[in-house]
Amino acid sequence: MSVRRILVPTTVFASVAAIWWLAGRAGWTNAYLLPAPSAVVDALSELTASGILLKHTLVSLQRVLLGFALSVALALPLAVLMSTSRPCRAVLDPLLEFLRQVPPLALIPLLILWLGIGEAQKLGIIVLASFFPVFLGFRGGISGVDPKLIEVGRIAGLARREILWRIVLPSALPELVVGLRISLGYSWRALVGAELIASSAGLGYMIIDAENLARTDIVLAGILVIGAIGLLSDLLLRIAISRVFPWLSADLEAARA
Amino acid sequence: MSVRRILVPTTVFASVAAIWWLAGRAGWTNAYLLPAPSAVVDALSELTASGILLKHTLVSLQRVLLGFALSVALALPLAVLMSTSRPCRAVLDPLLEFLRQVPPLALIPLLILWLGIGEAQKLGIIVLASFFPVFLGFRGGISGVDPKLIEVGRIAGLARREILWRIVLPSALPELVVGLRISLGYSWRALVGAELIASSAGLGYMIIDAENLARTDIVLAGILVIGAIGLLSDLLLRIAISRVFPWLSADLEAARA
Amino acid sequence: MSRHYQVAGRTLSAVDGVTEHFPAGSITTIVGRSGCGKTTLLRLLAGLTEPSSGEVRRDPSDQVGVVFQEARLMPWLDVADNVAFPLIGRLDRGEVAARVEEALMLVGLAETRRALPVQLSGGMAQRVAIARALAQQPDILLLDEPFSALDAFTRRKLQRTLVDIWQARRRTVVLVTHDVEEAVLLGERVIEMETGRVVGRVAIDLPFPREATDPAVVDHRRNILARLVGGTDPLP
Amino acid sequence: MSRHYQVAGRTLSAVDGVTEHFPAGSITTIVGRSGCGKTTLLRLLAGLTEPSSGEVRRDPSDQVGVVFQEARLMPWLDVADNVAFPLIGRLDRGEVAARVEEALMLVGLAETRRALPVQLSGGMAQRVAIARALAQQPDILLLDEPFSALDAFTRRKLQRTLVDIWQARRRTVVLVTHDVEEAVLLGERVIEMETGRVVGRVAIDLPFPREATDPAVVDHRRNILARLVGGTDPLP
Amino acid sequence: ADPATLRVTYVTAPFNVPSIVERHEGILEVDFGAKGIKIERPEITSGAKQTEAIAAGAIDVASVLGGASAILAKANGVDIRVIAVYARSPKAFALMTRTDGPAALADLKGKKIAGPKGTTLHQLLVAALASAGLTINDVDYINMDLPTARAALLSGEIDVATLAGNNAIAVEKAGGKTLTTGEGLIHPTTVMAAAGEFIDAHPDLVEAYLAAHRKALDFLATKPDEALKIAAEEQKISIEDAKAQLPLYDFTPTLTDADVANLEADQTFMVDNGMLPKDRAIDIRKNLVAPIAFSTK
Ligand SMILES: Nc1ncnc2c1ncn2[C@@H]1O[C@H](COP(=O)(O)OP(=O)(O)OP(=O)(O)O)[C@@H](O)[C@H]1O
Ligand SMILES: Nc1ncnc2c1ncn2[C@@H]1O[C@H](COP(=O)(O)OP(=O)(O)OP(=O)(O)O)[C@@H](O)[C@H]1O
Ligand SMILES: [Mg+2]
Ligand SMILES: [Mg+2]
Repeated sequence: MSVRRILVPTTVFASVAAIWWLAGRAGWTNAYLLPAPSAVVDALSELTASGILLKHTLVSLQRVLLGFALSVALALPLAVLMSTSRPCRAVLDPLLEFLRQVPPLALIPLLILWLGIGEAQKLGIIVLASFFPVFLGFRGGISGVDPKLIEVGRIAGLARREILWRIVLPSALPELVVGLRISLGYSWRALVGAELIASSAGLGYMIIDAENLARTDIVLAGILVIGAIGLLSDLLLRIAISRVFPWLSADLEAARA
Repeated sequence: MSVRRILVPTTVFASVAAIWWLAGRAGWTNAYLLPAPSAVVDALSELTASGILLKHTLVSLQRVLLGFALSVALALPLAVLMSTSRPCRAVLDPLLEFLRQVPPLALIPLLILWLGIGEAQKLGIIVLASFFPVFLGFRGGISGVDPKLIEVGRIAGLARREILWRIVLPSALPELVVGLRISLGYSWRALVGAELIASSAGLGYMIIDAENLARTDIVLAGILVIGAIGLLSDLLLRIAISRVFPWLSADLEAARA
Repeated sequence: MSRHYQVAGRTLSAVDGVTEHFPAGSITTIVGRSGCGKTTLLRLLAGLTEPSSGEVRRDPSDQVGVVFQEARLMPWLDVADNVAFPLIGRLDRGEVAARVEEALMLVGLAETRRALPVQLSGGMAQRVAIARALAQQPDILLLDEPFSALDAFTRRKLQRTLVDIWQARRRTVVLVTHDVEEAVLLGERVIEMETGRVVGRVAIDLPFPREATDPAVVDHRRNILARLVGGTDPLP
Repeated sequence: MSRHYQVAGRTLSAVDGVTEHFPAGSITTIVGRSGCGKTTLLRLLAGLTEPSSGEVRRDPSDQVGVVFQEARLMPWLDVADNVAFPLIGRLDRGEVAARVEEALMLVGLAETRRALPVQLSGGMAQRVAIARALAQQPDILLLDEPFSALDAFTRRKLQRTLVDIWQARRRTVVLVTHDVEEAVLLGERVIEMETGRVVGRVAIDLPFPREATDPAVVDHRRNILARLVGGTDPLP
Repeated sequence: ADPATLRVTYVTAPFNVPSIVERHEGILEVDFGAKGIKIERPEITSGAKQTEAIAAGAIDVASVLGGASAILAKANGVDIRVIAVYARSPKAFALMTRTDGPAALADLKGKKIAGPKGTTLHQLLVAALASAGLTINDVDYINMDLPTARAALLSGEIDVATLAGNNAIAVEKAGGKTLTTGEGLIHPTTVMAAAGEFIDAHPDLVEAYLAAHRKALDFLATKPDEALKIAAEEQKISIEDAKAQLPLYDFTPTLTDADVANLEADQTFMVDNGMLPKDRAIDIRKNLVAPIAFSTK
């Protein structure tokens, strides 16, 4: 199983690379817009050798993890608050619902006003992109909790907080995990937008810069790196979750199995 | 209830506008980056009067709805396919997981290569932004279906397709709805990115253009319009869902109540 | 036929080397202590669980109906739609409605046809599940403690209903129960189980419908009970 | 005290003008047909449902324990953790473990402590729910058909266990059952319900433990059953 | 009191050799370090975003800003003023096409042309079309940023792109050709600008900044080969390409009356094309330019 888990995706990616190479050879694609795999590999190894790739990756990794952590740290209590308190919901719901629809790229001027052009602005973009899936996923999970189990908690004399921790959270976990995974994905996806302004490092910056310098091979290398790290971080997230909440792993397996 | 439903959000938004106005008067904010509400209202009424706003709105509305519909039309069968067929999962999962992490803005050169610079490219960006929440939400919903109910279907002699339609879909619906709502939101959010290139109409284009022309009042007007239409479309989606699946409305209410 | 489970790292034989023939058209009841494998045996018969070893042979064209130990209603369907659930798509509307009406009548829930599962009492939900299986009119009817949540009156009425239906249609019926009296009242044959094995088969050669007060019934009941309870008999 | 529900557009009185006193330290049983309002009454007593009119008065410091009609186990906790669930955070680890062990022993599931709820049979799950309530050692214990999924042997054993515990600790116990014999065996008083109303109260003045064969028990049982079943008696 | 840090945007495109040299040599660090002031150089290439950052007080000096961006920002209420010219470079802007594309400006009728609207390149296109007796309505003009326009041109999605800097070189290398440059058609001017508040509060720092810029220009004049090497490395292009680009730029910082006239022409263009409401138009000399711009050497 474990071997297949690695073998199958590897085969899949290898096949894609082969098709990509063939398409280039056969002249179906434009070599400028989609350079051959070999050119991308060259760019990658050059970037790796010079240490530039590592630098950009570390900067972006830190931004993504921080932004994602911020999103989660905001979303979880807010979801709980809004699921339990009617006045909070009445006030916050319209505002969040509004914000949820607005393109983060359109908000950049306001973000500059409020957060400046430093790290805070970049985190702001990532948070805007990744907040809602985990927030809405968790709220959905909370509203889907079996009220019969909550009654068990009430009878056991559990305080609200305990009911939350010991019944609602475990019950809502499968949906929360879906939300977390979508959010983490969107954190990575927000990188280019986040590093559009006033960056001098980061994979998003590297891609934008390469695009400005007409280096599509570097653009593609950046895409590959982000995709791969994203895959890896998703995997780590899933492993972490199945460590902390072992009874879920069956569920997660079912989702993949 | 119905009155409160309109009254409370209205009050909330009115308060925000009041704070915004006061902050401007008190000089806490920069009048260029955050023009006074009156300036935005002026811009809005001017855009409305000239018919420009309506034109942009209609173009964007069409793009968003088409892109969202495409996402849903792709995501639902794919989620079913991948939940039921192991080989499909083995092949598609790595590819989709990879794609899920990649910033759509970085893919623009490739999208131009594959989809050109016309409408298809814009829809492509919207689909990239909105595909995954509904896809992953539905898969999560499918994997959370009570196997006891599936057994009832098997005993009733239902075919796979029927089990899907009559047990899995209704059971997974609450999570699917969360996914749909997140997706619709991301469709709106993708507008600026989608209309970044080769557009001459659309609310995203209007915002970009206004920003380039230093017309922050129009940028804010655009944000307000997108937010408002997004809110409205979310409301319509919820109404449509509770019409088609009446037993869910209780759930939806619980989520908001 | 056997079925093993892995529980907390150990192997557990829920059903262990059972060989049993259920003749077509017969009505058999199964009794045994909690956890002895009755439900697992029924699931094997229904084809819901694969045997770890051995096999279940039956006419593949036979339709199977099951009343599960829990009600298992679709929460999004009302009572009537839950009963109609297995019929939709295989019978035309009129016939579905007629069968649903008849089944709800039999279980005494005609009044409640528009209630949702959350609005039902425990016994009502169980009766909806029974109605669903009856409306299906299956060739093989498997019932897992179908009357456990019912009061004496309702239970007795439904026992009679079941016997009536069986006598009229002569389908194969297997019923699991923890009520030995019920096993004797309903079974042509009572199978006794203990920790995964069949430990006794009692043919009950009495005409239907049977009365609980019939001395022969009382006799059978006492004997089976004595065996079930074992040496340390805490029961009458 | 009353409790009304809206079902499919009509108002239904699940409990309708019930005034009842449950003395501290007493054990009361409630019988009645399926859907007559037993569970609703118990939920009102437990404070899980607000009365539509009237009120429930009890010492607010009294701890309440409930065995629900369904097992209601946390699917992510194993048997022992489910039993420990109400105790965690209010007793220290050692005491929790001791109480869990004792309660699992009482319901005969000491061997199964590491199994997950999905791995339990119906009767086993019900016994875990009973163990959970017993381990809590509440001042008021409410049980809703707690033995319905159990075979005669296990049921009889647990009935005795319940009486023993009650005699030793003298807490207030209210038990809903559809088994009239059980009601007579366990209740100082049997309350008869019909469509939301209390229609009879029978004091059972017999010493504990009682035997089902005791003629006085048999007599009470016959009388209550006759009233329950009404004019058209289909029962012995 | 002096601020703790001076925040200057760093912009390398299209071919800003003085900025590249200045950072490489750390001239600002040396000059301002003496005053105890640190330097921050956020990279913000978009003109609109630079003026937003000025409005937000997030930067002090926009080191390279299109004249049009400065005018638009000022006209719409940003407190911004020009402190010097950065470069004049009509030849750096070009209309480009593929080898199989239209051969002359007159052939542009009905063609698909892409480039960033509202910029110098837009102006170039209008002027070029006018020289061939055409108007913008005779072509299919599509809004696009430079890298995208370049990509679209090379993938055959469009017939002509308006390009500058590296993007123009890249197209040339990929077999593209130049239809016309801006020479004789437009007078693109990039400027240095600062927040008005900053200019008023710290005139000495503005002077010091311009002095540092002068040092970079001197470096370029005295050691052109070294400067080109630095620039080529930073821009990831060959020395030959860099050498070819240098003559396209006039980096003299002093603002002349001709420059003011060119900026005024820019404003007129924007008003005429509906990019700036007429009632918001400003007096360039009075409102936009800080006096120091005329006197800087
Ligand atoms: N899915 C499962 N996984 C692991 N063990 C199981 C599973 N299902 C049943 N078992 C075990 O198999 C044994 C028999 O269970 P079964 O449900 O057949 O009992 P039963 O006779 O129906 O009991 P009851 O009268 O309590 O319903 C039990 O020990 C139970 O724990
Ligand atoms: N949440 C609810 N919403 C609407 N109606 C309800 C609800 N709960 C119970 N009822 C109705 O109230 C009546 C009494 O239900 P209750 O559960 O108290 O019956 P019961 O005596 O416990 O029956 P059983 O022996 O079958 O468990 C039933 O008609 C039932 O349909
Ligand atoms: Mg069972
Ligand atoms: Mg009940």
